[in-house]
Amino acid sequence: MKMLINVPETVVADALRGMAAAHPELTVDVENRVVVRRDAPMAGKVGLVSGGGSGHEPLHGGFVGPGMLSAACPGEVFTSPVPDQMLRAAAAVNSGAGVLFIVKNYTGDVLNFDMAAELAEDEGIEIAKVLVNDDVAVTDSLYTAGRRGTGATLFVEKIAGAAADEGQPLERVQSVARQVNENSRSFGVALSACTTPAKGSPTFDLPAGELELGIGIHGEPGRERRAMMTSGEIADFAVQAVLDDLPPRNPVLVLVNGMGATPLLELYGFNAEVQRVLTQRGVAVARTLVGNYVTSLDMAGASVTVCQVDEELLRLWDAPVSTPGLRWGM
Amino acid sequence: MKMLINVPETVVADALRGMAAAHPELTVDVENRVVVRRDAPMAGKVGLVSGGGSGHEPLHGGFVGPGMLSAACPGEVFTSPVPDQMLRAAAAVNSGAGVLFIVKNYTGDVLNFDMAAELAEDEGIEIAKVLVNDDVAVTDSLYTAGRRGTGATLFVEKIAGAAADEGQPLERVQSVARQVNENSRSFGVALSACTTPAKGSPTFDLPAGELELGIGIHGEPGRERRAMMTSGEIADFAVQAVLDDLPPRNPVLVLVNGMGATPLLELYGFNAEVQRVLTQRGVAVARTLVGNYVTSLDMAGASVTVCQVDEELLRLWDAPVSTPGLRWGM
Amino acid sequence: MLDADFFRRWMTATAASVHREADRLTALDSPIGDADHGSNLQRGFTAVTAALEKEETDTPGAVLVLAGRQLISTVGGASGPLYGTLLRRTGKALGDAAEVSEAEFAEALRAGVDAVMQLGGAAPGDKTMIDALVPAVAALGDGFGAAGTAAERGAEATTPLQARKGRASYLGERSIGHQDPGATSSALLIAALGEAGGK
Amino acid sequence: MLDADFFRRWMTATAASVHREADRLTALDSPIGDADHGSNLQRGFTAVTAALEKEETDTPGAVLVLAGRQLISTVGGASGPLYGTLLRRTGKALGDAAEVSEAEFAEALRAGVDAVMQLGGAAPGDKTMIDALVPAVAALGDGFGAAGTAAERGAEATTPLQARKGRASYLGERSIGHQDPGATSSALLIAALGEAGGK
Ligand SMILES: Nc1ncnc2c1ncn2[C@@H]1O[C@H](COP(=O)(O)OP(=O)(O)O)[C@@H](O)[C@H]1O
Ligand SMILES: Nc1ncnc2c1ncn2[C@@H]1O[C@H](COP(=O)(O)OP(=O)(O)O)[C@@H](O)[C@H]1O
Ligand SMILES: [Mg+2]
Ligand SMILES: [Mg+2]
Ligand SMILES: [Mg+2]
Ligand SMILES: [Mg+2]
Repeated sequence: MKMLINVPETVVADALRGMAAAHPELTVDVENRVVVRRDAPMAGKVGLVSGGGSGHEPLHGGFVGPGMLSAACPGEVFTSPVPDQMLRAAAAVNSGAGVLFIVKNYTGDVLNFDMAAELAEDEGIEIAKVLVNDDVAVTDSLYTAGRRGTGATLFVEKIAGAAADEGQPLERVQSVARQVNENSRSFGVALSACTTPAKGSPTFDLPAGELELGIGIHGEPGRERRAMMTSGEIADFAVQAVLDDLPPRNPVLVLVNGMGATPLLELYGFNAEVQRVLTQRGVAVARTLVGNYVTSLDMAGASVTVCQVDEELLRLWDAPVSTPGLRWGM
Repeated sequence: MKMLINVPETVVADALRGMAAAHPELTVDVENRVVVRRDAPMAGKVGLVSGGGSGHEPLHGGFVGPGMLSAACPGEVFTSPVPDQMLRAAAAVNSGAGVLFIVKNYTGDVLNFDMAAELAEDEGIEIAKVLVNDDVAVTDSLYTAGRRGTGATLFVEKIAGAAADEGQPLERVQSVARQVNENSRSFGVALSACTTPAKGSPTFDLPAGELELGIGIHGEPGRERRAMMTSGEIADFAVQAVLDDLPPRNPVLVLVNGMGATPLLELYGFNAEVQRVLTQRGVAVARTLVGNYVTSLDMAGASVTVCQVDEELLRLWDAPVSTPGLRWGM
Repeated sequence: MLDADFFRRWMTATAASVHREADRLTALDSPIGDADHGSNLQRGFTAVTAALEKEETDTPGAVLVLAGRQLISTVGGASGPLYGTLLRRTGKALGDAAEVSEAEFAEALRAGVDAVMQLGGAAPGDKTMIDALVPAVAALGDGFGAAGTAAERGAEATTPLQARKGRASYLGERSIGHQDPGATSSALLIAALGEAGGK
Repeated sequence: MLDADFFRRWMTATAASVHREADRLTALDSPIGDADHGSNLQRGFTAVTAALEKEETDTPGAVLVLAGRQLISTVGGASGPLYGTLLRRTGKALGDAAEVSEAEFAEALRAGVDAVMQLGGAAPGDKTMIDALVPAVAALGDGFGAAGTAAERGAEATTPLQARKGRASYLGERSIGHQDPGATSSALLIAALGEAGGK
């Protein structure tokens, strides 16, 4: 596989240098791998820190800015960042009002953020945590590492970010974030594997005429392989899986998310089918977001995330946001 | 090649249905294939209409909205739309102040927009036209259809859109658009071919270890094939080609554009190298935009567009814009 | 003499061969184009046959003007306006006669081809549809069979040429060695005259 | 008795075999993981050897605590905190003795492995590094060679297991039939004891 890179060893540092050049409104510490809002710490306001392996861009670095994250810690490709990064980020954004760690539920992310939380608390920074685990493809959580954090991360970061920017206290920002997570479910499919710079070849073989159902966002295979399906059939399967797990009573936010190499033309077409299934199931849609937001490098495929919202969550979703990856109202 | 579609015949209509669902702020006429700003026609203001083959999303439909296009006409994949579409769009956005057609320089687009202009003028709509032709990979324009319109289209649409929204007259909006085009140059490379729904297989073979230099945005091969290069070498080659053709004396806008399947992680890394070359050549960078904006379906690769701006163009570039694909300041 | 029915049969025969050869036309449009020529013409001639079934056309000129308008309104791309203009202008040149001679048709087609050259700016040797159409018009005096053969030869003769018009021109010397898709479809159009006319 | 030098040699030998086997570890991490285990450990042990060259460490405990801290600060992922904790806790259990017996080391390593089980929540049979580390600790009484063999066998024995921890658990039954990358690297770590110790 060909990549637009120099050498695999420097992809993350190179990307951060490029990000720094494109986004003077952010403070990008390339050496220590921390991306911080220029105006952090914001007096009296809760800091919001997330992070995870790289390769999911714009998540998380692209969601740093007014109305969303205060800081992000990019790890190596598909590898959780190290505690030193989260500690540095927490120190940079803490105004005394405390810091919320937004952690996608993967063993590595959980362990590293936990270590960072201990270190931060040793330094007198109050830390709260929210775990994102929205992926319904992972079942039997007794026998697994539990549900993965995928598309709902965007909803949690946006809505908690709005709450933090309003000056809500740590406890409240945390409970809003938890509420978003608890009301969110996702399901993803892959039409191709992705290629990590370190490996240089696809992480798994996916023959023509087959697709993977129930994939994560780290190039791992899914739960099941099937003969290729149409966009309509995939929407039926994915939306069903999501709604069966959490039949919404309230209106929902919908994220139709590309895995990286799926053209927007296809994603919008897929959205038409997703909306059809939601309508058939009587689900009211409040807002829809279509695009490549929580990606797996160059994987072809898509995921659907649905988040049930009350008026307060919808208000926070609609609040102004200004980040490289998500922007409206300012 | 697998695609997230139902059948090739309906991809454009399906995408428009999905776009309509995701963007209630736009009027999407699926049957007649026209995307229009909700608030069009705007009293006393020039209407801005563009369009072209589909497969380049977010271009053009994703650039309809306040501060940018008034309407867009999506054709079949990689096929110019038909005059009926442009005529309908012109009628929908004309407030009496006239309509500017923004046309990428391809034989099909030029012929169809010209026919539409005739029909529109028959109906009493004043039409002006700007041709976008920024691609320096096409040389010897005496022996070719002339330079293609690629990345500069985004700059033209954004800046002319700001001028139109300010209420500048047709003649002035047209001359601003021309000024942007004349001061813009692009160069693109492909690491893989793309696959059109109609063909179902890559439009050309590109063996591992090779890349195409000087590609367009329609899956056509480039001018030259070479052994794979690093991100830094590609930046040297592409930026050089652009600057040799138009050595800028003013600061520039830079677009580091992905062709569709190149991860943002790689694009940002590529941007770091592009900025390095610009700095080495003494070019001052005013603004940089990194992302998948003018795409070729699932092609892997990138293009660099540089646009020399004076204070007025920069002011118009910075003006608020609110479209699905480009948004800031509102 | 050729009546409106003959021209309807011409369009139907062209539609049939475009459908049959669509994949080949798209394949030819891949190495030196954007892989849509087959589907473009399929869409166009589907609309042409539908329109001819729906709308009354009682003169040769009316058939071709309607067909041309359909192509312009449904094909897009370069070939839509060019083929649309070819048929429209040929039709207009035929006036409103109920029947036309083969010589009158040859004259009108020449006018149509001239209009295409004017619209697209291509000359013979630029590796476009013109390279099939111009020899076809020249051979039409010897009958439809001769015109078909001339168009087919003209299309084949585009292979060694370097394109100077249309998308293929972007490739420079790399366009050499590939047969032009538009010239190929033009050969199908001319060959369909024989199928329609019996001659 | 084992002195600080021995533990430094252990780390160096581990680093060497991690570099040698990095591609294999990443390959094992592809079908049931995210294809980074080899590069993760390479990055970590590069940092460990650099730190051991730069910083003074005069007790076995100090060597392992420093190495563990390096892994935590440079690896990330699941294996960073887990291997980091293994070495740190083993080192802490060794206290500040200048030399330790093999039995004392075995005891300390058991404490380290216990800490890993507590941190990650994995038990033997969950298809993780634990499946190589637990048998290694049990066999350590019979010498480094026996421990190496036990770890190697433990790693191989993960193949038929269904993963219940880490990324591979997402695959459910599809995780069966693949050897666990972390168990494989643990076998390298234990094997390196033999290379360091001469025993
Ligand atoms: N300027 C021109 N004059 C005449 N024919 C042209 C011209 N440009 C292109 N063509 C013809 O059009 C064909 C391509 O048609 P098509 O693929 O349908 O359109 P597009 O190039 O817009 O994708 C070419 O093979 C060529 O024969
Ligand atoms: N909860 C756990 N307890 C013990 N070991 C684990 C646990 N989770 C994962 N591992 C080990 O970590 C290895 C994967 O490490 P690595 O690939 O470096 O991290 P990641 O899974 O974050 O990409 C697995 O093969 C497994 O042996
Ligand atoms: Mg990992
Ligand atoms: Mg085309
Ligand atoms: Mg074409
Ligand atoms: Mg891994």
